[in-house]
Amino acid sequence: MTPFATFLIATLIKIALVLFVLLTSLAYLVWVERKVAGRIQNRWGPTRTGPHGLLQPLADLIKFIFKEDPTPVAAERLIYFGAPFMALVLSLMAITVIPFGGSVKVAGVTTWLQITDLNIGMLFIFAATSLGVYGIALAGWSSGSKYALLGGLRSSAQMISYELSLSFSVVGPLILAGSLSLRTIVDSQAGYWFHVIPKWNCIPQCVAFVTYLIAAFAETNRVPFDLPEAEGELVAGYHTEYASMKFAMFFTGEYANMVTSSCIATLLFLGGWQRPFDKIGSFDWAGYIPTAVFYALAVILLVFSLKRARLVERIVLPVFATVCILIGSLFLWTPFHDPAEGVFWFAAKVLFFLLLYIWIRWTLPRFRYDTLMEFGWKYMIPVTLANVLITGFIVAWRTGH
Amino acid sequence: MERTDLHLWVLPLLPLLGAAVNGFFGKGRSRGVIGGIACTTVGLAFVYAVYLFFTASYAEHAHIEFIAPWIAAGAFHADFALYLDPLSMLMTLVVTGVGFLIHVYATAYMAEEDGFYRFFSYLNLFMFFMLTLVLAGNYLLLFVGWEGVGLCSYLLIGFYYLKKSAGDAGKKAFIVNRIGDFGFVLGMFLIISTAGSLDYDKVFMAFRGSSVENGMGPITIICLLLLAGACGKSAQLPLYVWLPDAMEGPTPVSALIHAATMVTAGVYMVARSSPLFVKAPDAMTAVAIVGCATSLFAATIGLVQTDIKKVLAYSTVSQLGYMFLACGVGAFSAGIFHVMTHAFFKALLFLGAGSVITAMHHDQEMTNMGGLRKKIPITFATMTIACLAIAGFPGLAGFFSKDEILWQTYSHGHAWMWALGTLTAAMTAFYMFRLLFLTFFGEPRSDHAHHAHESPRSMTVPLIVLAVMSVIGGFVGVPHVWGGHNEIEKFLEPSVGAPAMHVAGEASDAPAESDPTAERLFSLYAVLAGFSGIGFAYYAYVAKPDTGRRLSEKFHGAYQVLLKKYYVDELYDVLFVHPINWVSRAFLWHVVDSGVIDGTANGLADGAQAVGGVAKRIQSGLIRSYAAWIVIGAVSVLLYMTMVWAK
Amino acid sequence: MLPNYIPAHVPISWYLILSAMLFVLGVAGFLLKRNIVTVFMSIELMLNAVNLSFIAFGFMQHTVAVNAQVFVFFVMVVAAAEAAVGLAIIIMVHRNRKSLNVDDIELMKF
Amino acid sequence: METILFFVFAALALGSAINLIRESHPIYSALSLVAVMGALAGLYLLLGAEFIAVVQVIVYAGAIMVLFIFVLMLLNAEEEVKIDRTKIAVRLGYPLLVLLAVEIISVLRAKFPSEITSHADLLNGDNTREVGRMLFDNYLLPFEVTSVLMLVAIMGAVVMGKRKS
Repeated sequence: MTPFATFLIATLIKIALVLFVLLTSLAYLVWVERKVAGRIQNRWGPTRTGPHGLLQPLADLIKFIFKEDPTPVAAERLIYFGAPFMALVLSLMAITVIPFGGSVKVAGVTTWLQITDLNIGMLFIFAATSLGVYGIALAGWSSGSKYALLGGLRSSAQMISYELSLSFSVVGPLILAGSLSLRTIVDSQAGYWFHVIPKWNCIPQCVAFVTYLIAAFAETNRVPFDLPEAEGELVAGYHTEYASMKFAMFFTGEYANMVTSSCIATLLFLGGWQRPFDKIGSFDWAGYIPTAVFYALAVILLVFSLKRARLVERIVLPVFATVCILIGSLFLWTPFHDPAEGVFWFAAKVLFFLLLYIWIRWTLPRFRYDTLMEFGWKYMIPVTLANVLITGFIVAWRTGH
Repeated sequence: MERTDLHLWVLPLLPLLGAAVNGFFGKGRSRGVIGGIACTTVGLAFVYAVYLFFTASYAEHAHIEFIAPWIAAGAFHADFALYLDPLSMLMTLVVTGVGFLIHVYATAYMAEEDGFYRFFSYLNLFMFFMLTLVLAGNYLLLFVGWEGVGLCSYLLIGFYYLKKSAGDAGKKAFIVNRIGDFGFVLGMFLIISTAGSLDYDKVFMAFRGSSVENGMGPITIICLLLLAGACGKSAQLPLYVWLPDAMEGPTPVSALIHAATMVTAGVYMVARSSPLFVKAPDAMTAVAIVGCATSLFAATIGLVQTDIKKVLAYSTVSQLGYMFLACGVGAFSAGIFHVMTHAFFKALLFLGAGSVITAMHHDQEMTNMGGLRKKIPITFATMTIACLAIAGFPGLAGFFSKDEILWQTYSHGHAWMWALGTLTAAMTAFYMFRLLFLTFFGEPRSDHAHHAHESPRSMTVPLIVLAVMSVIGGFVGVPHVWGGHNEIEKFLEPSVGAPAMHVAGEASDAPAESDPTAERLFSLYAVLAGFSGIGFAYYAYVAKPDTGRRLSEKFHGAYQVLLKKYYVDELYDVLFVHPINWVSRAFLWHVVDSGVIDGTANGLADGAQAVGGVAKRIQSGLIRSYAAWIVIGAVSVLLYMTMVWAK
Repeated sequence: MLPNYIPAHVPISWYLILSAMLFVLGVAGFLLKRNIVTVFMSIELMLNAVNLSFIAFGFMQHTVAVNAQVFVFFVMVVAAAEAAVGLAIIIMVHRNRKSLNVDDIELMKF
Repeated sequence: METILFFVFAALALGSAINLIRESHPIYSALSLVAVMGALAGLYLLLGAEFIAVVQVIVYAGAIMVLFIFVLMLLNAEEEVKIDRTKIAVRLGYPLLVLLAVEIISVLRAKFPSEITSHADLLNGDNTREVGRMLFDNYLLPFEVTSVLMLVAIMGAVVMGKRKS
């Protein structure tokens, strides 16, 4: 096979894999959110469909597909239909350059756990996110309703404004790494201080880290920055007029954006797939953490299953438990362990961010629009700029230019 | 030669500074401040001039101070260069010294006038230009000063611009001077074309070699043209007419500009150009004739004038005639000597007259005066001295200079000119003392005269100083025959040469000046002439006061002619002014100006308007049509490029 | 994404001609469109066409390749500034004249 | 392969450019302009200028065009009215354009025979670094000047935007 063919095939496989994993995880992210929300608000969240409502995403999907899909009379049809696709595609595009782990060797073909490694990956992500505005703005404009229009305007304004501080806060880590390739950036964060603290950017770049998180929240229109769909004033913002699958696309797009931004946060500030703990002497204890985690998960599931009265749960949960045990044991098998560990840590960190998102969403109130803009322009941008300057000076001073 | 350690530029700069300060910031300042500034600048200039006189070395060869390049047109170069030699040194001293005194005088004289600051800024400006004129290193810069002083005299004559006569007088002075300047400019052109430069040293170098030419050679023409310029500036025949009218200006102006300094610029210029003149005997003769004629002519007019300043004006003209006579006969040093002495006593006379006029509440008619000698003793005393000086009373300044001139005239073989000169001397003495007697003796003929008061000290002090100078000023030029050494002649010799060497050839048969008895004799004649004039004046105006009237009735025609100044002004009116007016109005204005020039201008304007009217449609305000035009341009350019590249 | 190791064999002139076409289309937009914003956009289109030719030239002789890119970068920056100001102006115009039609905005004339 | 991509992008660019003119609604024109820019970004990638390609997307598509669309939405621009006050542009427009195109292309054909092809050594392009270096030492002054220009532009935009008519 020509190298190009192998490249093609490998890429296609990776794309399929990533897409599948991403979409399912998105679906279950919704479930997780609702569960967490329930717990935070002292209720159960979805419980009916499937054990602990585990089948809820499926049900939602079916509902979305079969709901009626009215089109407003005043709508600019072409754009009205195009906007959701645009939103979804653009939000998924960013995933392509995100590395989930180190390299893996399958059937004699070594490839990165990443759809493609651009030497300007970071810029590519910016490109994708900056285009993300179109989906929302056009949706708001094309649905021919004043609520939608205002929502669209607001969100596009908000995204443009916060894109700046987002990019600025990213520049710091980029300067430290001296590269735009995400893989290089991650590699630059390897190692530990005094064998304890990992050399992640979130420590020297703590300011950038915080500002990045805030900006990311704004970019993904999450609370406390979810002005575009401020129910109180704008009904549902730019997707007021959207229903069923088109709405689902926006929905998925948003969650995809969440995931993307969490991934970037992980890569830039939490050292990507680097493990947080150094080995003690020669003993690589941290290598067993995945196994431990999965085993613990299995135990929890089994305990739950014993308490449950319904037959389904009695069957289902042990099955999950066994799957967990299997995975955990797989981690003990080196050829799997080495690549998979990175993925594990990466996933863990991303999950951490996602939970943070959810947690904040159900904790904080919403900004007022003008205060939002003011905050973005008058505080975020100056702070991030200052951070860039200081970082630049320090690096220049260290490298002796 | 380029030694800038003398800093000559300071001299003209100081008055310019004063002029600028007074002119720009003087308005509304107190008169003390303004006068202070004006006098200080000029005084400092004088002090520096004196310092230079004693310290600087310029005697053997002139010191040329290059300041900045000015014009560099091909081969022709003219720089801002200053030129210090005995001649310019002397002139500088006279100008600054007398100028300073007159400034001081003016602070009091003008005290009541409006436009005080204007007056003094003009006056300082005049000093600046005069010093530029005197110190200039080449004819062009000299011409700048020349025109500058002309301008200032115009401004100052017309200082009372609300008086029509003053304005007219100013214009007259300006225009008449233009005629002379025309000649001067032509002369400069000729100098350029012959000598290739205007710098004194180069020009003189160029002409030193050339032999004395008889008849109309280039040098002669140059000299005649320069003479024309000098005539204009120094009020010689036939261009003297402006000077009497110039008396419309304030008296200090008359004293400074129209007696002491500016009008002598012509003499200075001729003396400066002596290396040229000596090569052109015909031109010299012309100068001598002009001078002699003017002096006699003006003196005769002066006999009958009743306006005190007019009398002085005509006497100035005739004295200037003397100077020209001196230059004409080759006694340049004598001429300059007379310039100096004349500056003293004539300035003194004018200032005295001014003092009289103030005492008379600005009444200038001598017929209204009389008996003032008690009222204003200082003025009387000083003016007496001045009159004696100008009349050539032995031992006073005028005696030596005038005597020198007359002797030189004779000794260079111009006997009849000497005769006329002596006659003039007699007349001078007569009308000066006529003035003196009419003004100060007899009975007051008006109540102004009754209530006359002596002028303030700042006016009388300059009078006294000048009086002293008029007394002792002559001793720098005491000829050998009176036991002197004629220092001034030696002093000026580097600049203008010794009189003996002049007038090559024709002076040979003339009695050489190594004839003391003759010289004494001739000075005796001069003195006698002077005394006779004085005596007749005394007889006519003190002893038998109605003599004048009787004479004027007896020789009524001649009297009228003299009183009307030979009708020269009327003649000029008929000959030049009216024809020119007519031509200007009928042809130049109605045909050329309103027809041709305005026609062209309006035609162009209309044409532009018409074109614009059509072309403005392009500016439709529509961006897209602009874009279309742009595209058309691009298309055509590209078309051209393709054409070019096709080949 | 284009993999990095594919050799190039597209004649430069194609790029240039493409950019020429785009430029002409931009001019056409300028000439024919009536909405002022669209006219503005056609200017941007022209700029882009020129950028393309810049990059192509730079590509033709790789000594200047980077300079060409820097130049294009500058063009973009200026275009951004231009857009900011231009759009602000357009908003003002719309406020005052309630129209976006270039032909309605014709006060600046004789 | 590259040729194919070139044709794809070129076709996209030309098509969208034509659409820009054809569309009577500004927003559609704006979108087609975005498409042109995307296609151009692809072409830049083919020309080994990946930095410029991405910047093209970020700055042009992501910022400038968003601004355009934003304004269009703000002024809710509608179909353009079919009135023409300018004669010359309408009458001479098409012939002029044809002429222009023909001329430019002929000049290009004359000056750039199609033998000249791009050379590969640039295509493994990691010239972002070079661009940056170039930008910050050779072109430092222009860079600073443009930054000032930006500042001025921002001020101008703010001032004009704030003024209440």
